[in-house]
Amino acid sequence: MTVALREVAKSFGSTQALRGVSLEPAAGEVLAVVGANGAGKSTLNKILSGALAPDTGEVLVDGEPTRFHSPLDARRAGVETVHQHASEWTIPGLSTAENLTLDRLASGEDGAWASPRRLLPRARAVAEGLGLHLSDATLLDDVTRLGVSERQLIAVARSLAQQPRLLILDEPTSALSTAEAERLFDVVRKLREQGVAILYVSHRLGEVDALADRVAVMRDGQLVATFAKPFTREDVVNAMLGELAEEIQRPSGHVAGEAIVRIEGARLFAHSEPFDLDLKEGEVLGLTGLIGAGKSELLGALFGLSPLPEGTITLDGRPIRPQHPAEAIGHGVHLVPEDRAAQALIPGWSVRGNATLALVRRFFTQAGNERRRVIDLIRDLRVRTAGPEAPIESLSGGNQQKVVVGRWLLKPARVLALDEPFRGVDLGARRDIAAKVRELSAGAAIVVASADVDEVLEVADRIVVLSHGSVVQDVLAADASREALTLAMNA
Amino acid sequence: SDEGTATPAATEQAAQLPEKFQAGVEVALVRQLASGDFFQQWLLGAEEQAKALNIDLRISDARNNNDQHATDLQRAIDSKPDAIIVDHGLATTVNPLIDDAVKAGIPVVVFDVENDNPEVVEIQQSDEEAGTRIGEELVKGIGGEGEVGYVYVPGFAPLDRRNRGWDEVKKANSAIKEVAQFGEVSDSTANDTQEQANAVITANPELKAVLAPYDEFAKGVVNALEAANKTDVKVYGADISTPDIGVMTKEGSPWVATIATDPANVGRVAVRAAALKLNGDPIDTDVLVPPSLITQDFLRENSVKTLEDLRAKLPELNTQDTATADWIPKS
Amino acid sequence: MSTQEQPARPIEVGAAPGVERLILRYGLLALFAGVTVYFAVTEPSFRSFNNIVSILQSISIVGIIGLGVTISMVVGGFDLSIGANAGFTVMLCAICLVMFAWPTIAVVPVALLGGLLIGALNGALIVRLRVPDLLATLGMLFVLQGVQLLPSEGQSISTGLVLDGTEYTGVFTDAFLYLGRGRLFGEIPFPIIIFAVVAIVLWVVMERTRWGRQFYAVGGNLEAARLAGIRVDRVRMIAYIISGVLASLGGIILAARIGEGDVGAGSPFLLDAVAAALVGYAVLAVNRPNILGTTIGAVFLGIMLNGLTIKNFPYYTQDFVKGVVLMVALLLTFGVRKLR
Amino acid sequence: MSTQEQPARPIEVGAAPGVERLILRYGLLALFAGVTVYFAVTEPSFRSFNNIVSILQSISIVGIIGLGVTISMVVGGFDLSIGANAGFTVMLCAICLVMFAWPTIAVVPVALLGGLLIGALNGALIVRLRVPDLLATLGMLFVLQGVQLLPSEGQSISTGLVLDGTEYTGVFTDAFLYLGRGRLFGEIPFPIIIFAVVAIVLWVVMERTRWGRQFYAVGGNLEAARLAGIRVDRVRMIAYIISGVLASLGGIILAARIGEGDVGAGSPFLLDAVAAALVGYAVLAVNRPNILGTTIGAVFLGIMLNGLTIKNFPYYTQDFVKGVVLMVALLLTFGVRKLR
Ligand SMILES: Nc1ncnc2c1ncn2[C@@H]1O[C@H](COP(=O)(O)OP(=O)(O)OP(=O)(O)O)[C@@H](O)[C@H]1O
Ligand SMILES: Nc1ncnc2c1ncn2[C@@H]1O[C@H](COP(=O)(O)OP(=O)(O)OP(=O)(O)O)[C@@H](O)[C@H]1O
Ligand SMILES: [Mg+2]
Ligand SMILES: [Mg+2]
Repeated sequence: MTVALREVAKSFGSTQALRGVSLEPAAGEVLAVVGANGAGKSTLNKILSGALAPDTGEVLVDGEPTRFHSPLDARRAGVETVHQHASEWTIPGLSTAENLTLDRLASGEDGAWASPRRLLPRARAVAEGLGLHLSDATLLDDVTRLGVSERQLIAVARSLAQQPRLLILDEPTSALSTAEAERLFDVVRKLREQGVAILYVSHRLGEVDALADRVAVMRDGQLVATFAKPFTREDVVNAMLGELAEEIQRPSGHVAGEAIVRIEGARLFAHSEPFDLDLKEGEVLGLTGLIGAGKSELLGALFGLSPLPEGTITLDGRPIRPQHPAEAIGHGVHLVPEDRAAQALIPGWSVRGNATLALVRRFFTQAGNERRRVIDLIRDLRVRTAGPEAPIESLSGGNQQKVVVGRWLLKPARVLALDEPFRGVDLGARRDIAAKVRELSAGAAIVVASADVDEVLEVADRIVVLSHGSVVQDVLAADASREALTLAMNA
Repeated sequence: SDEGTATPAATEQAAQLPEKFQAGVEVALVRQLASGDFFQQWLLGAEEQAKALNIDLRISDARNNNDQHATDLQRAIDSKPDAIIVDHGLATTVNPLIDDAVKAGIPVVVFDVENDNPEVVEIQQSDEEAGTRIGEELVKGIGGEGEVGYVYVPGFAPLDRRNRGWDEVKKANSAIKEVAQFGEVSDSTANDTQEQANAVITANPELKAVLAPYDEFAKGVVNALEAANKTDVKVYGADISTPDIGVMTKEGSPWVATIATDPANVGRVAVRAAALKLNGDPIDTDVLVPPSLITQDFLRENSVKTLEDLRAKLPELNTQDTATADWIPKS
Repeated sequence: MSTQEQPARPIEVGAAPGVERLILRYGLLALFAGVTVYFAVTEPSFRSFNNIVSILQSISIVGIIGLGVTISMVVGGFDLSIGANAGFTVMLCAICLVMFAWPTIAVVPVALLGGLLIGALNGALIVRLRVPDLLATLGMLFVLQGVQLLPSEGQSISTGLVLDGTEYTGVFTDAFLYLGRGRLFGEIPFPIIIFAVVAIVLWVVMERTRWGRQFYAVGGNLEAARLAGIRVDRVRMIAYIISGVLASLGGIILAARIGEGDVGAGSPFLLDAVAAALVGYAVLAVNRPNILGTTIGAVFLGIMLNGLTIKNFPYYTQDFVKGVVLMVALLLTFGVRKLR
Repeated sequence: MSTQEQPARPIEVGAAPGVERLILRYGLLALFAGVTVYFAVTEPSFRSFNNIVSILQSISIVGIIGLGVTISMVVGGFDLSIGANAGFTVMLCAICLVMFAWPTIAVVPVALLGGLLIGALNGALIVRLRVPDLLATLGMLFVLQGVQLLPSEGQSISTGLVLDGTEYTGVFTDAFLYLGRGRLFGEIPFPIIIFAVVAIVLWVVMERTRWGRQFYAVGGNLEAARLAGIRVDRVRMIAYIISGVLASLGGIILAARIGEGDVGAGSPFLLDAVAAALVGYAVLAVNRPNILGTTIGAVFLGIMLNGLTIKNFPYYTQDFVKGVVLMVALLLTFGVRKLR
């Protein structure tokens, strides 16, 4: 019982996303698929899961060429998928319980009746599979009430509950914090023991190290190498990028300038401990903490999204209290939001339109000037796209993220806050973005929020750990260790 | 209101009303449609006459929804009024219910509904006659020959009847060539008809006259002619209202004649007929309200500005002798 | 619908405590009930059995068509062709009965099949060719509005119709007329029964079965629904078919009510049906198309019309009163939520 | 609109090569052009200067109102009250002119202000109270439809109107009538000028300025627009205000065209204006509301009506032909895309 791909090719218009890929995830193994943004990983997943049909080549189920006409066919063959994009995880307008039982509602395996009362126990069972405990009120409420990470967990739980033969996880930890990711890994390992084949896509090589039995490396729509255990990170990165990406140059002897932003006596939540925090010129501040620790809340307060219940914020000595992002932007405070689909991208628009949305200053728009700047951006961040006029949907997830980040790189800022900017971004691009951000830090305060300790360690000069809405640690990156930070996060 | 305040005479006469009326009677007025000038004038007339007769008029309006019309009629029957007036309606929709009403002993008067029940008083403007007369006026007006346009939309009973009249005129006058037929009935009939008239005028430079036997049609055509600066096309219409008079008497207006009954008068006739019927007085089952021909010249000569003036200058509009009795206050 | 849009946020019932929660959930209903009680208390004839029946009767066609458009809204679409579809069905019935003199038993299935085909065509345009829903159903609206006029050259169709010298003598049979005019147990008009059955069946399907959930899932997020294994194209197709069939069912009853092929009889039902469905959004603070809401919406609009007529409000004040009541209802429901 | 929905996918023009690309982008336009050429060749009077002017004249009101609703669609909303707003404005003008005998110079600003207030009220309901757009504007539709009837008790308003014994003698002044009937340079009807100016200004604003970008961004993703620093509430408010003002501008011209306060004159413009806006979606394969598209849509619908009348098509075939042409256009545009 295997599902495999043979010589599969797929192109979108002039873009060749896959050029003849063969892949066979074996039962009882975790096969990691890595590759730069736009390498074709998600396309491969979508073909395996019946969401896309290959142009040429075939999908083999137990060696038999099979055509998946729809995701339903794939699921009948035992393939379960957690897709990459947040918009593909849950359905707004349906309750959390309905979202948890969506597959069963589609397949009818639980019978035709689906009253809320009937769904509750089933939904609870599905959630338990991933160790999620949800109250009845939450289960009955609209799923949009949940945060993006909780929605990712819902999608994962739903797939697990189907007892798949092949489980495809496309960046399943992109919205998760380290602790939740660990929990997922435990489940994945258990499934492996039960003989499930697992295809695991991630840009976090740490996860790959920890989980994978085999690593398939993709580049430009081709499988360029496969490594079985034991493999080294260098091999993988090398195969992935074609060269070893430069390490980020953190200026030795870190010297932070004046404080640009002073946050004093701030409470993030009504009952959290008050704290003080400075954001300094020339410094990249890493903000980490578990999900719900208040990272987004803090950035939101700076950006006028969620005023602090208590406390003051001063910018260059002047107190500010922005009530709307427009005000914050007026002060030179910019934010890259965490949920790109819901909060950043405008569907149907071109790369150019999306990238320059916040840039437009003149009354009359200037397509030519915009195009030039966007072309520069595409080059600098190595965005894989057909061009500035390509629809944003035609970009791979990581490349979309680059455009979102790029939107704020085009505009000079006094404070630049980036909330989970590396979500789905490959190693090389992460470093490109980090380098670019560091460049900007010359005249601005930069905050990078991430639930991933490694990311923070990699890009930040100073690291602040949040827990339960308050600062529990504030150290220079040079003095920080992964273990100490993780410990502080869970305090 | 437009047809003048209730005459003092009317109130004095109330004392001489039959007993039934002195105690007050209830008449249900079940209307297919209430919006629009014609219907509003009609109602004002009816209300005024009802007041003079001490009738409590219970009005429903189906908003041109014939299902609603049937439901309204059913409800009217259920509420057992002293009489029912059905104003417009599709024969097949309302007739079975009218039969029920008759069976239930309720006197019924219909206006502009084709009905064969001998117990039912049927009031009609003599539309066919109107069609013939205005048609003949047109023939006369253009010297018996030439190209004419015709505005007509089938499916509306009065228009269909007027069409029959015009058909006869056409048959009798072979030198009249109808080169275009158009029209549109909507909530904005005049405006929509105007758009079409524009096209027709452009397409037919030889046009001598347009027959538009409905005032909204006529207004649309007049506006189109005006917009196109065409002064040599005459318009013959039907119906009359204060705005219509304004349009007809305007300097250079192509609308030279119209054939009309006074809607308020028809409303009064309907209420009188109901009163007669419920009082047990004799009344013909078919009451025809004859139309009057109103020409532009007449309006101008008498400097008629409003419907009010017209009623004063052309008393025949108020057919006081139609469906009446001594005890009925004139209004 | 096809304009790009954030999903509407549901009214946040969960969070509001006590009284406010009640106002949110039942405020609109209470207002409706209040208006109804006012009519009932002040007008004895309003609360008579006959009148209640007559209210239900008067809204059954709007209700049935409104339920159809609700289904199309549930899957995130919109069917503009419902009124024209009903009007077309009226003419189709009249043609079959009068021009072909078919028996009722043949006419009804043909008419329903007509509605089904119209719905399927809408669905095919929208699902297969990806024509935006409003655009596709608008095109259908024009076509239907036009096509219904062709056979009789724009004339209404009733027994005795003369076309090109031929006189047609078929009649609206009693059996057919029963569909609109008959009464079950001598009391309850048949259209009410049909409306009730349709409403109950649809409510059960939409609220209590997995198919209903699938419809809502498709409306909530098409792509996520597809990836979860829901046959989204089929669901959308079926939604438009249901909409088409219900519109034609409404048209059949309408034909039986008016007893002839009345040109343009269906048009007013578009706005009325949509109004019922939209009022239904706010009922019970659901903020999405739903069967119970549409039903209540239709009944409420019927009560308003009836009550105002019984109170002998001049026709020109009725729209105003109706609008004001609706506005007050909206201010009440949404205003309370906002203040919180 | 408020039903939850996937954003419409843009027709992917970029990807299609050569001929197909041309068909996609210009197919619909070509079809429209073909129909127009057919009329022009077969009917000399169709192509006369006067007739062309008359076509433009006939669509200017629909066009102006349609542009308004387009703006509301651009921000992801929908304004159902446009027709009623125009009708209300007709009555408002008539009241001011006839009952108050105000001069034109006072009436026009008052009427526009009326439209502005209506739009602002719509906007406030939708933006502040978060009433779903269709629902809010439906309520407004009812209220306006009602309120316009109150002052004259349902009568049309023209010189000589008698109300409660008072006769009103104000007139539709020549200056006012000029707005609907006047001709610039003795040739070009004034409404065409207004329409053209409105269309050009809106096109420039929507397609070439920051504001337009912001409007489309709000319609594309409200939250993303907000986080990009766009004052989304303000933008949506302005969109409804524009829609209201344009509807009342259409109403003013309509009043001047018909020359009296004609009850219900505005209603048909809802469907017509929406139709123009929707046809505009498909034009140039943009698949979103756009100014040029709506303008072309309005002109096309006007050409169809005019051409068919000139060709003396019986009225009952006109809707049908219009529908079929629209359908063919849709099949052509979307069918080609699908085949690819
Ligand atoms: N719907 C589409 N239309 C056009 N091009 C597409 C589409 N989907 C993907 N592509 C292109 O196909 C290529 C592969 O995309 P894919 O999403 O598979 O990359 P990926 O490896 O998953 O990248 P990431 O790590 O960023 O998620 C990219 O160049 C992308 O732009
Ligand atoms: N102690 C608390 N009191 C009240 N609300 C809380 C508390 N902790 C968390 N929350 C809620 O949890 C939500 C998540 O917070 P926030 O988004 O700031 O977390 P985060 O650290 O950014 O996590 P993520 O990784 O999901 O972005 C907040 O919207 C807040 O309402
Ligand atoms: Mg991907
Ligand atoms: Mg966060």
